[in-house]
Amino acid sequence: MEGAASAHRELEIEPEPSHWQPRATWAGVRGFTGGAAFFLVSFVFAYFYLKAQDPNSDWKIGKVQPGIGLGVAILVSLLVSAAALRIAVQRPESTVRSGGVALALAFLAAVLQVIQWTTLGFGPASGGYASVYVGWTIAYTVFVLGCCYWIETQVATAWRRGRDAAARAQVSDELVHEGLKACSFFWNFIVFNGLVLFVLLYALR
Amino acid sequence: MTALALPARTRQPAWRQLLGFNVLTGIVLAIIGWLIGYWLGGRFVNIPSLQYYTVGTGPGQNDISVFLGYLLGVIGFLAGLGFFNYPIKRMLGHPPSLAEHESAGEGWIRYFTLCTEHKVVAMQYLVGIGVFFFIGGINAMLIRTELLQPNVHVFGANQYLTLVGMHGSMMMGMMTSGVLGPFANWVVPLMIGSRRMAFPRIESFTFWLLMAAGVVLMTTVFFGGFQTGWTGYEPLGDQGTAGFDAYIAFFTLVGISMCLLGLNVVVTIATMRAPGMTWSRLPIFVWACFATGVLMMLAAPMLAAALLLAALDRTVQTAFYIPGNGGSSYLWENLFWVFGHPEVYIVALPGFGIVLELAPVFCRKPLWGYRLAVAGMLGVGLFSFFVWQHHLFVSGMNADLRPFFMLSTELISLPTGFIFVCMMGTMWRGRINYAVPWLFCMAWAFNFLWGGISGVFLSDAPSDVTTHGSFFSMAHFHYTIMGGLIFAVFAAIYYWGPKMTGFKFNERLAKIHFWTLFVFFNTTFAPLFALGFLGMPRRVVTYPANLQGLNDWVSASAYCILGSMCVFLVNLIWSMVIKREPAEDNPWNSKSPEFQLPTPVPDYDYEKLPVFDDDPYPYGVEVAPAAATAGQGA
Amino acid sequence: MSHASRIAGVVIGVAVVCVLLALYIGIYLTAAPGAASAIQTPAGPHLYLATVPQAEPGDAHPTWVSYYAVSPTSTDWRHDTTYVLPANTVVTVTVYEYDTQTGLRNNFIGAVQGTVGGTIDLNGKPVSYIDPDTASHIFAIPQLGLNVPLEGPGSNAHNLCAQAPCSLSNAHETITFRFRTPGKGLYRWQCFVPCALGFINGVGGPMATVGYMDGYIKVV
Amino acid sequence: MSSVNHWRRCATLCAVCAVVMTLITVFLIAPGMPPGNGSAQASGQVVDNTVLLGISAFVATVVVVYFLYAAFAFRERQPELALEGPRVRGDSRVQAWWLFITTGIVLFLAGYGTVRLLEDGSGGGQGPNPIAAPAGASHALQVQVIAQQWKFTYRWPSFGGVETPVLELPANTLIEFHVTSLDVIHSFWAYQLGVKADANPGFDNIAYVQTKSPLTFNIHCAELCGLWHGYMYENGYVVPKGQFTSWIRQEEVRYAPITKTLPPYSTSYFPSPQRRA
Repeated sequence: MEGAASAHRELEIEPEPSHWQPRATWAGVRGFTGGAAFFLVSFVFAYFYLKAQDPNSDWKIGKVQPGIGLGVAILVSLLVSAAALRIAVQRPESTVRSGGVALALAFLAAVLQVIQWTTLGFGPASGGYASVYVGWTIAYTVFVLGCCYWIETQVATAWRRGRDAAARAQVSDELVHEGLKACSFFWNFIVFNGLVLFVLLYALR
Repeated sequence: MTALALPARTRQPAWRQLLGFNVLTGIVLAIIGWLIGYWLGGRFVNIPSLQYYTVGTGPGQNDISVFLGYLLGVIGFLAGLGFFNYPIKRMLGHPPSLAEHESAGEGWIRYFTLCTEHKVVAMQYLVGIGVFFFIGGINAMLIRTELLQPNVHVFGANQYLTLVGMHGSMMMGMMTSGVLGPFANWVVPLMIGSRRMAFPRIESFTFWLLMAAGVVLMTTVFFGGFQTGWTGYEPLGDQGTAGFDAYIAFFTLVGISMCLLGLNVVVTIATMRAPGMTWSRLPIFVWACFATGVLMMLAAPMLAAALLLAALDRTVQTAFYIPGNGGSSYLWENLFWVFGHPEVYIVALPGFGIVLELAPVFCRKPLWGYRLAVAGMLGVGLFSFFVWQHHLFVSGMNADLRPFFMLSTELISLPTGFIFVCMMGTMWRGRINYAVPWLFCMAWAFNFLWGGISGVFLSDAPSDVTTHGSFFSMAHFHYTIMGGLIFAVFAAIYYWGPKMTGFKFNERLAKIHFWTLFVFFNTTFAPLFALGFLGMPRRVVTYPANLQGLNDWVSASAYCILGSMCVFLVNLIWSMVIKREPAEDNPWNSKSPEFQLPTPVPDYDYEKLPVFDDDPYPYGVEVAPAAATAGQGA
Repeated sequence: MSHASRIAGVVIGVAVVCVLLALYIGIYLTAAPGAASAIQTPAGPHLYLATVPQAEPGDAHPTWVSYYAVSPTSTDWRHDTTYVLPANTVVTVTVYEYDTQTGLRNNFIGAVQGTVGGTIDLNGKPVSYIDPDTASHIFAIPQLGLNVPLEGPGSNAHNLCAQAPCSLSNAHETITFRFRTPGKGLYRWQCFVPCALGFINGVGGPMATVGYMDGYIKVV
Repeated sequence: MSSVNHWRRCATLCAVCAVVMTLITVFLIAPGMPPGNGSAQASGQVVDNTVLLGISAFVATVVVVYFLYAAFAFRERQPELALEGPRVRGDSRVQAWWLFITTGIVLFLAGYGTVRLLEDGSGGGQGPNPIAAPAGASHALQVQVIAQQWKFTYRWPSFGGVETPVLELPANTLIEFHVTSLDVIHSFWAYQLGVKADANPGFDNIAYVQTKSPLTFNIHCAELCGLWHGYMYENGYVVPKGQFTSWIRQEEVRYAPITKTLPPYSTSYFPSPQRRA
């Protein structure tokens, strides 16, 4: 009887607190960064482990030197891209422009990496260093491309909100901005990894 | 931005519901994707600028093809389920939203779709993982069949090793989510008053990815299987046939799924607690899920990375695991066990949580030593990252660190001991109700005790010399995982199952299931300790003739476990399909919030967000010490 | 749903599971290469084998190196790797070696062990070891201590056989050896030469698959 | 029945049972513990196992008896009434004692294990630079164990680098095994000698064992190494010193031609070709 009665009763479902989702976004990106850190640190570990063990002296077989020019170009575009996204976070009204720059440079970094692979002059089989180089850059580029997508969604969201009041009304500014901050946080982390990668694979070698 | 309030769609005829984004479309697209990927892989080999990367692709086996097939197959599957609709919308600038297929008006079809309702995903998990648990179990039976005779082979040596690998991978890969998938997704939001998980779409994603992974693993039989067992040691894996690609793809997908599942649980618990639900009021099961989630989130990516290296070795000719070409077999052992040991506790911790969660309900007392239990769970989680090299005591790697790893491994028994003392304290002067869930908890304590005690022999480097890699270690981890996790899962199934499904289990059959499982579990695995001590290595297809008696006993006993599981299946089908009795709202007189809701729990869970103002276990009566024992009678 | 249709659903479900299980066991798990017996000759049982760089075109793995059971004149090629031999008997084995030289991973395996007299007949000449670099395959039964290195024709030899079946007109070497079988039981044999083309270090693939470079000796 | 009564009864029961069980295990079960008396290291492991077994039996019995006692003493005869027990949320004294005792046991185990391990290496593989070498290790007889799919061969640097297909060891001698592999990871397990050392390709893994009187021992591969892992077993022999010397001389002569083709003795081997053919 009670069940029948409640079925006819108009349900008034109390909405969840509006701060939950932004907080979840904040915590989620930090947790995911932790996971990604453990993923990427595996390559750092492989780098030092193989370099240190190397029982057969084949850390490098033959001339194994990736082009430093492209390496620097990749690093610079990553750093500038991260900075551009930081600017978008600081000044949300510039998200479309700064975010666009960040997106373009992030994508450029991925393209340059692809060019680097095809012009390496050595293959993955040329010893431990070559393996780490190829493996790490592949994993890294996957992350860069993933971030490209993420930045793109932030830019697109900002762009649509800028020209469509209805879209703006759907979700709070707070949530959108939290999403952008999360994106920037993760992208900064990935770029930091790019810096580590550059130091180990290009600068130290 | 609420998770709720999608208007119920008008019902469509059944056949019409089959069209659209659901698992059927997913399967079709998966097959198409596989074929495209396989074909593409064949083309890559002939591209001149990629010659450095494809030079070693030998005749008759193109691993690039196989991997691309799996990749595009899984992408196709997810696309068919509709997982890319929302990301594409986001690319077009549409705002974030959370809900999909949530309304009960969509009927049964939502169980076969991307559904963001947490209770639906939990049921998907329960059934999906159950199916793979069954497959893994069948493989175990076949292993025991092969071991009936020392040197007469029912199956070939290839197939035997594939069976061993499939059983191990299926159990370790799929069952890792065996508690967090079904029970955390179902219970945690209700316990903390949040109505949903933090990322409902990711919640669904983890489930479907796991299912895709299970199928991928099974396809290994079409590529010659894999001979490495679930640990996939290199460079044995590197030299495997394409069947090993299935193993890599499987565990990578599992790793992604695990990481995201853990992340989701952790974020939900951390940020979406209803008013008044402070950290010190969290039910102990939620704490267990939190600790497990952290481990999953951080450890699983290591596995994904290790597998990526293996995949690169097999496709683009890197040499991470190939000694003599710059690689090292120890690299895999390190990366794998840095994941692998937390993984063991990922499997054990939720069991701790279930047992301690049920203890107050069935002992009718507050949880004894709540803070100690929390410390135990977090301690186990923390320590588990510092013990991995006890798997490698005789490997010759970092031998000077053996005393440290011996110490850290033995220290991890301290927080595990906290769990025991909390359970023991809760039982003391309780009023213990031996309902089926509690029977399973008691059995958990018994089994896990032996698991822990036998672990001492493995953590002690001198005695590990004999026990390492033998049936002793195999018996040890079956005591902790099967005797621990699986018993706890069954406790959870009998405890929360009626609430989740809306029907009662037949209690008589449930008791038969319990007693047969408990007895036959112990008669199966206790002799394995002896076999290990007598010198039988793991994963062997043949063994000395003098060990046949014990092996036959174990096999016979293992078949009895199958029989016991069949009792469970019969009970399930009987109670669900044949003679369905609706479950009560609160069959156990539990004071946990989820049992205060009607059965079945409505889609919106709580009409008003609950407010918590007491600790989670308000059991027991405040009485003077002298009167406390009154009523214990005679 | 009616009661009857529910029960029907359960029955169908159970039936499907049973069928799938039967297929799994029947098609995959119990699949094994066929068995070949030694030929009875006045001098005792005689087993004729051949090795080829690639199995037949219709094989499951046509690019894999493999052993075959053949007739005394290298005809009648059967892809069998379980060899049935009588117990406690001196058995003669002749191997037609069509595959080219690969070289050993562990040169010590180039020593002949466990044969009658400690030697083998390589093209009619008795030898007790071969140059490890000329090894094409090994026929070894480690449980019996039997180890027979099989020298292969050089890669520049005339008229090399690329794929099974091969005939005696192809370049080949003939190795004959005799060993004493033990009591009844199942034993395994294998190859030790890293001959698996396309697999890391030359091991794996055919080297690790029963039916190619591995098999059983069934002593009856 | 008072609560004091429960405590005392349970504690007495636990203590009595634990002592009895410990005595039973130490004196009845432990003497049969593996791996037997085949070598100094094996005997040492038996001692270790006895100590561990004794402690385990004590702890396990206490816990099991406690559980059984609580399970029977506090069972509810009328669960449908859902009567509740006392609202006790913990007892810091009990918790502190538990922590104190378990920590003590754990630290003792770790310390004991470390001392035992460092004494003579306990027969375990300890990498290329062993720290737990028994006394006189510099004069030990070196034996290289070469694992390959799926057979162990043995190389003797002090006998002209000859390689043998079977393992014979002199009695009452300190042996230094150098375990390595040519392909994948294996594990050299000489059961009765109490020796286990993983064979990693390209790496040297040293394990010591002091043989005793002559015996036949089982050698197994203890790490999954592929297809014939299960068949990778054989017998090894500890023989009187004189018999060993004549055997190894005989092998030297017999395999002289093939020994010439072997690469020079090394702690690890990297034959070419390494890459996929």
